[in-house]
Amino acid sequence: MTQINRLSGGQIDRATTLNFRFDNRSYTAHPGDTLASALLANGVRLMGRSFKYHRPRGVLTAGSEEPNAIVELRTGNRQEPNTRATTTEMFDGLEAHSQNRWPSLKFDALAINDQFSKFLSAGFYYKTFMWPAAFWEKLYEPMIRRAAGLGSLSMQEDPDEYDKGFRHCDLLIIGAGPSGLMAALTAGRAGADVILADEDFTLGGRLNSETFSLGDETAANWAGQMVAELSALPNVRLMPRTTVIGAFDHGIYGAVERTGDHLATLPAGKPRQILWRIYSKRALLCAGATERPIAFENNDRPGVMLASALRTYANRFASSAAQRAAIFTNNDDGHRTAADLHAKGVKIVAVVDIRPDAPINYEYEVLAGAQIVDTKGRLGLTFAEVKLSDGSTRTLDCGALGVSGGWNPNVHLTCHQRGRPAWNSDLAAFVPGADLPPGLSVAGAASGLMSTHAALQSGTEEAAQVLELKGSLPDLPDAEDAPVSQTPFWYVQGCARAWLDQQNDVTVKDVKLSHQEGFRSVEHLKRYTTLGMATDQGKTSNMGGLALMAELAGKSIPDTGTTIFRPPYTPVPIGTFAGRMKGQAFHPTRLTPSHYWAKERGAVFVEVGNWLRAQWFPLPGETHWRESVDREVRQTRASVGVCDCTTLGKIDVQGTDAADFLNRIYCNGFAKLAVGKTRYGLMLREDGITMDDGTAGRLAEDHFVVTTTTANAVKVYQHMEFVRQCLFPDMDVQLISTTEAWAQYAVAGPNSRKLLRKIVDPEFDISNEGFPFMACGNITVCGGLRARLFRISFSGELAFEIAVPSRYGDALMRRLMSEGEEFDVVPYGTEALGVMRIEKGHAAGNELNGTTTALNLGMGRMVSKKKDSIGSTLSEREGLNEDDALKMVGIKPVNTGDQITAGGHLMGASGPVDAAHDQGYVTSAAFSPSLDSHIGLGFLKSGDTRLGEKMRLVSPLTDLTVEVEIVSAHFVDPEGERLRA
Amino acid sequence: MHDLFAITALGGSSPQTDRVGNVTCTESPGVALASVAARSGQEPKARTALGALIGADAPSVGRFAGNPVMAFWTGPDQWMVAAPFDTHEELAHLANTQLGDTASVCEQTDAWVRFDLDGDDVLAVMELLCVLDCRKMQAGEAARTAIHHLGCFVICRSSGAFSLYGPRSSAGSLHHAIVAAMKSAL
Amino acid sequence: MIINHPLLGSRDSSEFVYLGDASLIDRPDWQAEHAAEAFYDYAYLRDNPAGEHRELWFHEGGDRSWLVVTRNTVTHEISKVELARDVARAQGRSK
Amino acid sequence: MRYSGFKVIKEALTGHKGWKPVWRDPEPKPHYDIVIIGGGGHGLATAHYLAKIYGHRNIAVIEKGWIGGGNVGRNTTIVRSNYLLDGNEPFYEFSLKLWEGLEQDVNYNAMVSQRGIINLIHSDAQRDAFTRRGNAMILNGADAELLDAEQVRKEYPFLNFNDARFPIKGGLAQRRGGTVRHDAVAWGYARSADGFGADIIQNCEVTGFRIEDGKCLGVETSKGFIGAGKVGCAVAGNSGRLMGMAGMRLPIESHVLQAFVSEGLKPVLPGVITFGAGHFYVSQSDKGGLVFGGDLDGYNSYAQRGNLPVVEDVCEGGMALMPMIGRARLLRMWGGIMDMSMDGSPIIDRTDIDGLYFNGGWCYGGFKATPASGHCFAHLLARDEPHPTATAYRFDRFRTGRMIDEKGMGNQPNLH
Repeated sequence: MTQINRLSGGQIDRATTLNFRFDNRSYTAHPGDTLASALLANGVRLMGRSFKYHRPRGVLTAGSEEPNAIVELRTGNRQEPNTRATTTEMFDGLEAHSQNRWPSLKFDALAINDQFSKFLSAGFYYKTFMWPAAFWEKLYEPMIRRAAGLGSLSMQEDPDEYDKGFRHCDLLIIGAGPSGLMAALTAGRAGADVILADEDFTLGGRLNSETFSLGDETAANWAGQMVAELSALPNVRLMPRTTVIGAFDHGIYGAVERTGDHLATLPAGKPRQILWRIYSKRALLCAGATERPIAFENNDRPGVMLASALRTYANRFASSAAQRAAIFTNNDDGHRTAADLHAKGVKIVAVVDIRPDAPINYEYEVLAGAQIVDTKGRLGLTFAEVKLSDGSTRTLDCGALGVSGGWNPNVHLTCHQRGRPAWNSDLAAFVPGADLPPGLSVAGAASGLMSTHAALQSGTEEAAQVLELKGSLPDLPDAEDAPVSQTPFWYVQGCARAWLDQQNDVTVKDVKLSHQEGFRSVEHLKRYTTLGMATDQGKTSNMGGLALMAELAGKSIPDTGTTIFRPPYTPVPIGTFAGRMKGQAFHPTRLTPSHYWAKERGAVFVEVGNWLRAQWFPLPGETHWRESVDREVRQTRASVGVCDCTTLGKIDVQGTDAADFLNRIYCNGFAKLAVGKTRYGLMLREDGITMDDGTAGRLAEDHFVVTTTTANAVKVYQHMEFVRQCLFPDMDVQLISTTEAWAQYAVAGPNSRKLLRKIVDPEFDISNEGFPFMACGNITVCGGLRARLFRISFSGELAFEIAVPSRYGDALMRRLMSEGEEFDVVPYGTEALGVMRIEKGHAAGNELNGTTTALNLGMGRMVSKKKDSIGSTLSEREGLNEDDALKMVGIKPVNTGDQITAGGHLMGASGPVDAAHDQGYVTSAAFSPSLDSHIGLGFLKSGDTRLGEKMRLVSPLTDLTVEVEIVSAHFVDPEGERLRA
Repeated sequence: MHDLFAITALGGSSPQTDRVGNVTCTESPGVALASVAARSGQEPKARTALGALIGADAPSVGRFAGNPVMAFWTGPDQWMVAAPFDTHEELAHLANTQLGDTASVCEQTDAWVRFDLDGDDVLAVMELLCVLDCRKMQAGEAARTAIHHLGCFVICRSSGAFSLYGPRSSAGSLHHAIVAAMKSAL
Repeated sequence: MIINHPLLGSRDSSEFVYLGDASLIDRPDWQAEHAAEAFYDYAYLRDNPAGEHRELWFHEGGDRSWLVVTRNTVTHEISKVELARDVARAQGRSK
Repeated sequence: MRYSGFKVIKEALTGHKGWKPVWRDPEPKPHYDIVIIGGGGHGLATAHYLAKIYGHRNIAVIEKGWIGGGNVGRNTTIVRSNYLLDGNEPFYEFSLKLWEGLEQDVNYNAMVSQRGIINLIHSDAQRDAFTRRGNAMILNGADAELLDAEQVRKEYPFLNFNDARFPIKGGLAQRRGGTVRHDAVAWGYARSADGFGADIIQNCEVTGFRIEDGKCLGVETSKGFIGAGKVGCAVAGNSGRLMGMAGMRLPIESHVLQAFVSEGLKPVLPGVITFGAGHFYVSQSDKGGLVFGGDLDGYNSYAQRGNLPVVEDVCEGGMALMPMIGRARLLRMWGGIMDMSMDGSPIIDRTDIDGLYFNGGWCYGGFKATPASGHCFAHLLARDEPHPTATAYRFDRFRTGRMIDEKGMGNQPNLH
């Protein structure tokens, strides 16, 4: 197909022809085109369908404010719904499809909605679909859901990469039109660190769309020269294809750079887009203005466009919606479009100007004091009907109709911190208000200065002012300086189906109904009619709706107010906000020192927070994880096992007040702990609930090593720093985390000492007498490597924890395995670790769930009343010390073989099973190879006095009821003889 | 002498090097580290003793100093001392001896993995990694910040040369982030 | 947000962890006559002002200092940042 | 005026001339039996139930802006009753039952959509905790279902089952959970309350309480003094500000919670999904937008807007969970003020001031509670005793140590 509506000139590269497809038809275009400009050039006006009535939609604008020409771009797993054709940069091989239509764009079955539009008035769905009640979810809602929505996702994983980055500058300039370019030049020449960002792929803003001159140059050439000079300044960074999406606190701006969207395929490793956080000392908004339409009957047909967009397509993109065009305007700018189109050879059928004193033109007809009252054309504009000043009507034969209702400054970013814009009655538009985000200034059309000269001047002056520049400023080129005064004209009287929000199909009559029903606040109007809630967020529609509501309510526009401008300025792919943090990179992965060895051994790994830990080590022939875990437990209890417990938090506590400090941190006493000894410690939150538990070993009078649970390592460190810095600032105590510095392994089982004897250097006595239960100390291993040894036990066996610098952890594990062969040493994972601690009745994460107290855990007496410790006072509250308080117990099935379910609830042996009779719950459960039975730990009301009682364990969720016996939580070696052996 | 073999944080027997464009990322296991935190009331003495250890004034906020034993500031009256591993594996012991009871010293050698980033375009990589204004960082500056959710020290050795210290257990994740940023930016 | 650290200068708030009202520094005396009531008040009741708020932030991703930040909860404007340790000492806290 | 399909058709054929304002716009009377401060979901629901269940007619709801402009108009529309603790579960189940009959109760289609909600499980410990919770739900008469990974995959094949950092190991589903069109809840209750004669007074800001001899006599407002037999406060994030006028300090902090919506998309998500290993939950509105959110920004705020780190955090969660949404565009972000209580659970109680009642501390769970909150607050206001499902929501629970802490985070509101 040829480019029948391609005009002369423009900023496109005719030397290169690009091929693209729209709805499976092939077309050609040139570099510099957008998808919209190329479709227009190829004679395609119909590009989409509206949301509710499925009305045919063409292009309305030439920028990111586009509500209508939105398509599904690309195919397969790169399909990108709701993409604006107006900002989609053309590349060879581009493929796009129209959306929200079936079976085709031209014949859309749901266009039937348009015929029933009177039944589908604003908010009709709130008043019906209520009977019969069940039908809403079975029938009505599925119907509505299917019909709603615009484009579709591929349902496949997005294959592209996204990046995030951080940039800093003295001055961020948002928008590279005349004011932005001059501001950048002023600041750049003065040596400031400047970032100039613009959403377009060609910098220059409106200058690229205009035919007037700046000095001796055409506007576009002048812009090009400015860009060239700015590019040469090392302190100025130009960021084209970059939308500043939001103004966040303290001068931080979000910006999205589209680094790959204009490419057919991304080079390997390159991102599709980058989310920049720009840290600016000052920022200058030079975002320009957006033209606004006028509402009239059937003003939504493809071919009806903003006049400035028609001009942009003609001047910049050398394309037109049709060969015959009309203009409908209430201001002089509309005439500029007519003149430019005329100069490009487009036939101007008429300029319809509502003003009786419209300027006269001799090259084409100007209908002064006239209005467009209706249009025709099923899939695109064919005729426009004009009501002339004398009341007669006339039909204009045209395929394009440019509408100009004046301009709205793009104030969005000025309102991102809840500031409100101010009404300017000369412009009949909102301009930036007084309460801008701190550090933000505004120049050019965004500030309401509409002429080119004023924009250039304010760009220079604002930049100079915010940077406090002294001395001479860059000269300004001569530029048009036409005074701008807009007489507001929002809609043609007497119309009903005149569109305000073209995407969401909100018409003048919907706003009237909203008013009639009392939805008069702008927020109610928006929410009731959906005005401004479409993908363009009402950039071309809100103002019209607001003006109409003000008129209906008999209030002024500023008294009626605006809805709130929210980021992002234009929609941003969710993938861009996520950056690289997805898939395996979602969170960092922490590997234990024995990880590579465990992998070689075929370990199965499990995520524990960010750690990957070996869960069990299957042997050939083992088909079920239980086989592996049972073996690991049995072998450890029978001989010796080794487990990597590096993940436990380790905090080094030093200082002359270290012991006193721990006395405050732990509810039990630490002041009298001897050097070379370790003690179990229970840490409470200030509210008296258990925060964490662990051990503290005293390596010297003024030196402790504290361990925390894996899960709470970070939280406990923060808490300790809080206590140190904020509560007891004069304590001489220093803290540092050493979790990662040491590879720490539990060596457990009756033969653990024998195994360690082969590792620990001979000068260290590790006999029961020389190194008794709870001893700790610095030692050396394997011929002199510094190490730490703790005689502590989580498994209940004779056990040690040995630590060496992490880089030697891999080698130490291999050594333990080889030296342990004679004892049949077994590596064990977190499952066996868990089984053994349940057998021993040690509380862990499932029991320390943030609601349990020391009393619940059976450690109530540990809370010392003789000293001040965090949480001790509030732990005494009555509600935490009731007679029937939950106590930790062991749970065993009455019938061997029955399973215990963690999360099951405990009910009396008989009686009802319901919440009112709930007496406790099971926190942890496992199969105990040592007892050859399932066992569990749990909390039971007055549990400590109910040992031996038979109860029911119920789990209706998993359809289970088991008869259980309440027993002591210490299933294995309750007297603790083994660990002291 | 003990006979345990060390592996690098990335799990190799020798350090890993990656190059994209003109930027090189080198895993640098050859550094010993120890933290030094002045005891309450001993701050001036601790600074003097630290100065003696590194042969320079104890670095002030956000700075590093000293060679071959160097120190960088990590917090109020707190520093990290670094030295070549081959000659100073027992750095913590040395520091402890020299600082005596003026400061608390803790071995940190294997708490960290170090990556050295060198090359003309290194700033383009750094701006994808961390929020610090690395363009403004001068030789001799040190800062702690977050890189891909990991708390890291960033040391500016010279304008085109940075060292990153990240948590050793996450060396692989940090390395992945650095190399991805290199491929993206270069 | 940006927190102007008294030692380090401007730092991104994402390097910090937030705790809450700086009144958490004023931990009551455990042996005082109405200690239970005082601790209840300390732990649970808040002024929760719409306006200037003194609050505790921990520089987790930085120098590990606790800071007292004076910030407006309506505008988010930060007017003062102090080391919490200095504040605590100034309020008479010691060992 | 009764709404129905028939009425809609009749109006359509007669040019929609007959529709009346959904609520009147009255000036305040000098005195009401009961004044409710706060024209949000909870306040309007309170008025509806006070009128319909407890027979009160001389009541008013006063609102400083436009009704439904607070959290009921800016939440992520999810309703569910998947709570664990005794103090909570009966209340939220009561609420879910009221949702199920809402449209017929108020004759307004708020589009209650029981499309189901699933909380995903990523570890054994999480499964244990969800099992306990699911059992608590069933024991309290609610529905719950434990799914294994395969069942989750069957229902949600587009979740990341390939290279997830935290693999999905199952889920706890509540089929009766779902979504409700949030604005319509406010409008529906307003219309119903108005129909019973309650005055809904917009643009009327409370500037103080008139309290004499320990008794609250009414409120000072921007429209003058309004006398009241009883005053009920239901102002969510502004609780601290308002109760401060009565000289009260609360166990509440106000925090910002952001929420997000994508551009409209053809249906992709059947129900509500909550990620268990990141800060992300999502559903799809009837209009097609993905409505999603995550964690609090974490600092005290009344600004109703947040910052980028949390936006990124939430989207990272989204991409980790369902990488198919990468090319869907985030259209709008906003923030609400959450009245975060010290244990994450609400308060519906009398105050120490006679005649002054409080309803707040809803954290970010206020929307789903709207009907029960209104019902229970109405009960308290009408009968001066707590509703049976809300007996635990008392101020004194912090003093006595009877916290209702679902997440086990203690007295740090931003962690709940």
